[in-house]
Amino acid sequence: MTNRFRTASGGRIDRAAPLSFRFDGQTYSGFAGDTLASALIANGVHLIGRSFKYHRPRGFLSAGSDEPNALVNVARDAARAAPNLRATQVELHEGLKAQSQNRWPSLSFDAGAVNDLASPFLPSGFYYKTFMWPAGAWKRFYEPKIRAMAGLGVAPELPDPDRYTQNHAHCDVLVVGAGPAGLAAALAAAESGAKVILCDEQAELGGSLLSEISATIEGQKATDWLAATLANLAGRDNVTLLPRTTAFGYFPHNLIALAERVTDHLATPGTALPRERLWQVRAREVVIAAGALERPLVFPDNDRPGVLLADSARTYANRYGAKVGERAVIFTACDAGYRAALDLKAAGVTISAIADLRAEVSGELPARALAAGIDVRPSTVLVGAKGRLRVSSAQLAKVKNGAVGPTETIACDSVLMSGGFTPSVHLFSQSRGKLVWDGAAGAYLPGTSVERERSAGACRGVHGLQRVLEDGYAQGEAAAKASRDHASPARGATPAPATPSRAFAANAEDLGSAGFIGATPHGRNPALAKAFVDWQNDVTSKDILLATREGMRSIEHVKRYTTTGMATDQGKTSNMNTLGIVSEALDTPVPKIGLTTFRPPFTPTTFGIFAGAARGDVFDPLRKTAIHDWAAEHGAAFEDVGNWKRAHYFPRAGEGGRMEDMHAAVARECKAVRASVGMFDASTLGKIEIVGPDAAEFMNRMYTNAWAKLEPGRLRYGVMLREDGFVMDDGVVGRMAADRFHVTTTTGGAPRVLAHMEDYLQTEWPDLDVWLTSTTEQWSVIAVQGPKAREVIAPLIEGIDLSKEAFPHMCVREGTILGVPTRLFSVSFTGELGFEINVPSTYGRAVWEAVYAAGERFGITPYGTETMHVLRAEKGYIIVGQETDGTATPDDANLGWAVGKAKKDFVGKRSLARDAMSAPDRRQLVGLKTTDPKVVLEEGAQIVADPSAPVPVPMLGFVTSSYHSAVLGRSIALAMVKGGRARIGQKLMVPMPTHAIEVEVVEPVFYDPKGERLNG
Amino acid sequence: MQKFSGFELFRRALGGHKSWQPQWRNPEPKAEYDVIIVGAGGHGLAAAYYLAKEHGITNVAVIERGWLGGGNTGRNTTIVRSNYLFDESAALYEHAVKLWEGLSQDINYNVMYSARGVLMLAHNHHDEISFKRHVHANRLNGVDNEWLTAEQVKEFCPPLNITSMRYPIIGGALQRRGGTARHDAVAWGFARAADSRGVDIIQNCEVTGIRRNASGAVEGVETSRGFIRAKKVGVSAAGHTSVVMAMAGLRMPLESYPLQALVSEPVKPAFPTVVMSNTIHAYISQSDKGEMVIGAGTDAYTSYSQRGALHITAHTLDAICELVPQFRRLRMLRNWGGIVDVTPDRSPIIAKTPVPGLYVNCGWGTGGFKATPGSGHVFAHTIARDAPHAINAPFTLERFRDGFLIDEAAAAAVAH
Amino acid sequence: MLIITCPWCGARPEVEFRYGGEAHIARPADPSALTDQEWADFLYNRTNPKGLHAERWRHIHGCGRYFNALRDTVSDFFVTTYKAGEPRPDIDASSGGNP
Amino acid sequence: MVESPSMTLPLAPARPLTALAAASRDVAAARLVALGDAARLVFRGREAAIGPAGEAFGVALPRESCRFNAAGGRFAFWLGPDEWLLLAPGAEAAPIFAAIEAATSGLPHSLVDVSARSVGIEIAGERAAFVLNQGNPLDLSLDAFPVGMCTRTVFHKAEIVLVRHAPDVFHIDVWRSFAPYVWELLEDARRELA
Repeated sequence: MTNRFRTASGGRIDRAAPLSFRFDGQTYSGFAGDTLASALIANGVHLIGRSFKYHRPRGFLSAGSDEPNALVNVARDAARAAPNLRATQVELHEGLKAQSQNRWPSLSFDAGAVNDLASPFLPSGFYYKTFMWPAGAWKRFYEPKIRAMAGLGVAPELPDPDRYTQNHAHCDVLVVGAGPAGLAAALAAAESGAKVILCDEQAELGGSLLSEISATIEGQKATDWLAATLANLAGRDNVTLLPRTTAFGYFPHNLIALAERVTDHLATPGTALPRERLWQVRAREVVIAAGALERPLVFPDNDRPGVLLADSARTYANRYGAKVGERAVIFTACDAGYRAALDLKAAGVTISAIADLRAEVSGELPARALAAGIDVRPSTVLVGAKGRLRVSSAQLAKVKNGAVGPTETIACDSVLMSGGFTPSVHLFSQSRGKLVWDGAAGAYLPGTSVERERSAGACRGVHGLQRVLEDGYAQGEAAAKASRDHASPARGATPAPATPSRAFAANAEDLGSAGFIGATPHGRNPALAKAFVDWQNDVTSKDILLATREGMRSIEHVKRYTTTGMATDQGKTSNMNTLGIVSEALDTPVPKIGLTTFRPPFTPTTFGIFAGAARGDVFDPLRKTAIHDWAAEHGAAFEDVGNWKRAHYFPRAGEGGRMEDMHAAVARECKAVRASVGMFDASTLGKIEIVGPDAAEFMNRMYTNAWAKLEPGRLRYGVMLREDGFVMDDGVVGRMAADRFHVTTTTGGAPRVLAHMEDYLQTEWPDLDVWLTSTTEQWSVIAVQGPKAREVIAPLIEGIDLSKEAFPHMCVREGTILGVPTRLFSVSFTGELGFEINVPSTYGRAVWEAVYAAGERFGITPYGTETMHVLRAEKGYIIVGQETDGTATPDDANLGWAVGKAKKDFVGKRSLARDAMSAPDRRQLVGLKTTDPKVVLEEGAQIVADPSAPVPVPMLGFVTSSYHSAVLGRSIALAMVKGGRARIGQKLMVPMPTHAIEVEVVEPVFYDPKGERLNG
Repeated sequence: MQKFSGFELFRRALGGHKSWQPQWRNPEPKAEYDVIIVGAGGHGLAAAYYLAKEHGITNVAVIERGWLGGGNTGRNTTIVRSNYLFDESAALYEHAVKLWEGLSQDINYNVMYSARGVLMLAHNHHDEISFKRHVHANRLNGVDNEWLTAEQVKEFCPPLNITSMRYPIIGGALQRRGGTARHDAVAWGFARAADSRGVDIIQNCEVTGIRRNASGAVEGVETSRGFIRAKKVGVSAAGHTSVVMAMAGLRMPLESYPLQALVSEPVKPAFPTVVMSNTIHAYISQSDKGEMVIGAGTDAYTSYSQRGALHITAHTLDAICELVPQFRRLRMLRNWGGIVDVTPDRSPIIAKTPVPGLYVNCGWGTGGFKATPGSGHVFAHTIARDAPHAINAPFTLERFRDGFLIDEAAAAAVAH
Repeated sequence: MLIITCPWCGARPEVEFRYGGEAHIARPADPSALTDQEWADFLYNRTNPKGLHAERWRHIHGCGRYFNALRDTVSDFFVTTYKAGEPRPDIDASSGGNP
Repeated sequence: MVESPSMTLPLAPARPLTALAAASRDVAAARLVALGDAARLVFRGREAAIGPAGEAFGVALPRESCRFNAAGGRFAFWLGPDEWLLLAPGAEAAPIFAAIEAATSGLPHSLVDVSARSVGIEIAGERAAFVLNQGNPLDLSLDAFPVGMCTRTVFHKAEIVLVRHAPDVFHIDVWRSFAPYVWELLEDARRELA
């Protein structure tokens, strides 16, 4: 198709590079350098979307990131669909496919538009006032209807295959915005040697200069100066230029988050590059040069397709060579309307009239408009516009002493409006700087800085190209100087310079700070006129007046009640006009109304860049022991325990080649350990080496047990409490020497225990001569358990007398195993004779394999965590975190014996003396046997005396561990039961949803209660 | 109070909605009230409403530093559930859920209570035991909660990824009566209903001191708009509780942390329920407007700054993208922070204090919204009767002295 | 992500640190001599100020040391950091954010 | 790299990065190398023990924060005010351990052999810092992180010790079970480099 609305020449598009693209299934053409918006406009397409609530037809409002209407879905393929992208920011590439949203069946005929007819009954907050009857209908009926209507685009349905990366960067000066102020700031900072990052959200750096056709800087055309300046900056080692990069968040201590769009503009992006990149920039100094946003005027029918911001229309013409129409009416409250009129006229657009809200029209631009023969009408407002899918006429009327006169209708295909410019203070406000109302400028401007930041140019109310350049340069220079004076960004700001340090010769129209805030008068029946304040959310001036009528006085209340400013543009086009309307309605000056908070992100930011590379296997560290691969090669099933993957069980092919299920594998593994020997990878246990002359004293303070008398070469089971008296961790501790302990912790508890110990050691007892070193990963731990354990390892061990007499239960010896140094523990978590072979991890697998080979003649059976759990439960050994839950005392867990009663103090001791800790109904560890031995209780099931009691049924406790014991031929369970030890012998019930299970409370040791097997 | 209904909406539409009156007055503070509530969040407004409705105490002021509902009420992710483990907690939160179920009709304001279900994901055996313990205890306490297998999780919430992830989902606990409500409507609805019963809601009025008489009892509060007399003062100031209680000389077992939340751009319905994962730290639901509402745990350090760190948000979203990988291309629209007051056992304090006439409702941590009506209801009882309701009797300050903690966090979060 | 000045390693990003709660709450020398209320004060009650807060941090992914900091909990700016065992510096928040 | 002491034993050592390193792509701008075995000891102690420990090791223990000393192919990394990581590539830990213990006998200290606890990774090339900065938040410019600096820090969700040996040469020392995670994320960060 032809570009009927292209200018004859000019613009920054590459007319030698035509591109073909599709919108709503239709093929169009554009040029390299176009946005989707400019290309559609060049094709005469203005109908681009439907509004959120009333489904009104909408066209482009702006040419930038403030666009509220032109939201489209762009999809490279089914998995790469992105909803809600602004067509004004989507760069055209060959083959681009875009779809309009929030319409059915089509954009030009949308069934949802029935809402527009019903709009009198759907004012702001209508949903708070109705849909309440009958009770329950909200969830079943009304809410699904409302939900289906709401939402704009369609969420992607397939996992996003693209990559996102993150990068931390540091610089002396970060400049946000590469318009004239930002460029000058970057130049000044770069020239003084500072390390500079300059970013801009647009594809091209240059900001407003990209739309200039007549301005000059330093005697050159502004665009030539821009090219030269960019070349200058790009040629410097100390400057990083980041186009397509939005500074979206200002975080404490000068951390600024940037989102760089890396590949969306490429027709064939390949796989090497990420789609987007998060830059986390720690800047010593920041220069915010974010410019200003043009304000719409709030008049009836201002949402017709073809009604757009005047300066955006100028950008389409000057930068993209796209005419917004053939006949335009302009409604303005400042000189921007005239500037747009002149440039559009030059581009070949007929300017039918300029309605100026101001009574006094003077100055250079209006004079040039008059000279160009344009019909200029002071004290004139637009009171309406016609045209459903495209504006076809505008109604103008004179305003005199506040009264609106008769209307005149002027045919047109576009209406350009300008209410003036709002400084873009978003990032400044995010930095927690206080905004100050400037009555003369009619705007909120940056006040005192909190962070090490300064604003430059239009975003702080400076206007006129020359002053903007000079301000930018001065701020950039000052920022560079400040960055040299202070080392850390974690400090407050220094004041902005007052005087420019370099003069720029620039020639361009100065639009001044004139403008209008609020709704313009229209004299029409207010019930029938819709003057939009927030386009996307369909908030009209009426809605805001209704909110104030209903008592919403805070601007936050007005915002939340009407949803103005809460659309995907976050109020960029609506906030100031809302303030103006509220101010008038409450007869309160704007600065007294307050301002809604500017929150990150500045523009919507892809989830993917926050997640970055963290996905799948590298979502979190995936920790494997040195023996992991052997287990995997031998068919182990694994389970997640913290970051670790642990072998859960080792299924084997049974009869007929079928793989065992977990129960069969665990039964086999358990029997093997009890009958002969098994081996288990216990490497994930936490280990801490505690060394120093005061090691025993430190142990005494940290654990409930007494340690002073533990001889070197002996092991002891230790219990650690939190200061509040509850069990925190447990583990076997070996005394290697008078001044050296080898401490083990639970798998998940390792970092917590070390941190807990360091806390006390460093902050409470720094006088103790003792040091802690994590050795978790130094040692692989191979548990060899079962009556044949000694026979299995004996041939491999050198330097240790393994005889019962020389090496009884709970001892540690150092020697070698096949030449590898080992710390050999005689310890059991199974109740059988057992050893734990600690070897340096590098040899963990080799030693494991050697033990496996040596055990073959005994049928040695590798077993996993599930068998370990069953075996220890048969013995009544607790697992911290399973039997205990952070609310159990040592006595609750039958560990009272491990508490050194004679010790004057240890961490947690004082808390044990509180009333609650010895209350008679505390839950205590017991065993449970189901009356029916085949029934295995559910872990987590509750225990009651009378399951038929009325709700709430009094509960006595719960099942903590429950298994089928193959060795005992029945089920077993451990439980925490109120006053449990006194209930031994009682029958209780475990109620399930459909029935209750009878259990007997028993001692929590089911197997070898005398512990005779421990010694083999 | 003007009645809200579809008919009224229709009727007044014909008049261009000109006849709607303010939903609440904007009164000047009186010299004296029977009860002053400090803090016009959901909890404080609910307490004022129930004081008037249930106890006939209408000479009540709710004093608010900023604008009503502007604290955590207007900043939270609006999840409502009651499947707590311990009897005391279950009773408290279930009390609230029962009130939620009839709240729109009771206060004649559609709070959009949406019982779309709250699904808590289990990623490992420890989660499974913990959730099953909750499920069984809840059933016996009359609270709905059920265990779902991984397949049932997927069926109930099809957008979830349950297998191809670092910590595959092995099941979940579902409370079908749980869901969400519209946070602003809760504040506004209670404000309107309380106001209509005579309660003065005084916004932009900061409490600067608590005046006590010679015997130590409360006499009233100093405010930025002058002294206001009252023999009973109920503090319902969330993250600022420590600050207000310090005015009465009390040091509290509280720390205030930043809690962040965020929403995506609105999209068509794509997520049917509320999903929470404690293991990978994130939760998500979709608002009626279409935004994905997302949150996680608190930031690491105490703060009143009402904002948090970027890396916390990043970790929240890496968890969400792991759970729902098709949402990677969605975009964050808004990110904000609140200040949550956290107790050592993660359970609230709703109680009398050592100061006669001073009552406190605090320590809701990250989960206060769900309790709003129930909390206000029992707090009103505590103030009116100078004695706790049976439901909040265990939630005392003294439990920290005596050791009778209600430690939901410990019971759920200890990994092995 | 805050920048925290470790007394040994200098200014480093927050992710290297672990927050340690209110500072200068020494563990009583003889806990058994305390009443339950006194013990609860030590265990649980916190100043939780809105403003300057003396707090503990540990440079856990750095030098591993615990140290103390004065931070304004409204702005999150640090006034100073100092080594464990040193007394709280006698400065107020208004002295500005210059460590 | 250096011959491993394992060659003297009948059992074969196994290291966590062998397979990943074998499959790794050569990227000149950021080369990745899995370093060989080394003796690693953590020395902690009071003032009196610090000098003798360094003498026995053959490298004076640096007293300046976040700096390392090197001599005779051995390295002493400052990790904390009373903590050093002693690294001797290719060496056996036992004789070094014995020598330091002998020199510091009676002086309050702690010496722990952690040779197998971690593994080394070298990342070298002009984009090495860029690759590291995708998971590490430190300023890796030469001003802020000069040659001769070492520190514990983080890489994504793993703790590492990061060392700069030359402007374009960094070493990472990372606990063995975290090493594949770190390696894979370094690989991911290198994907966009030719």
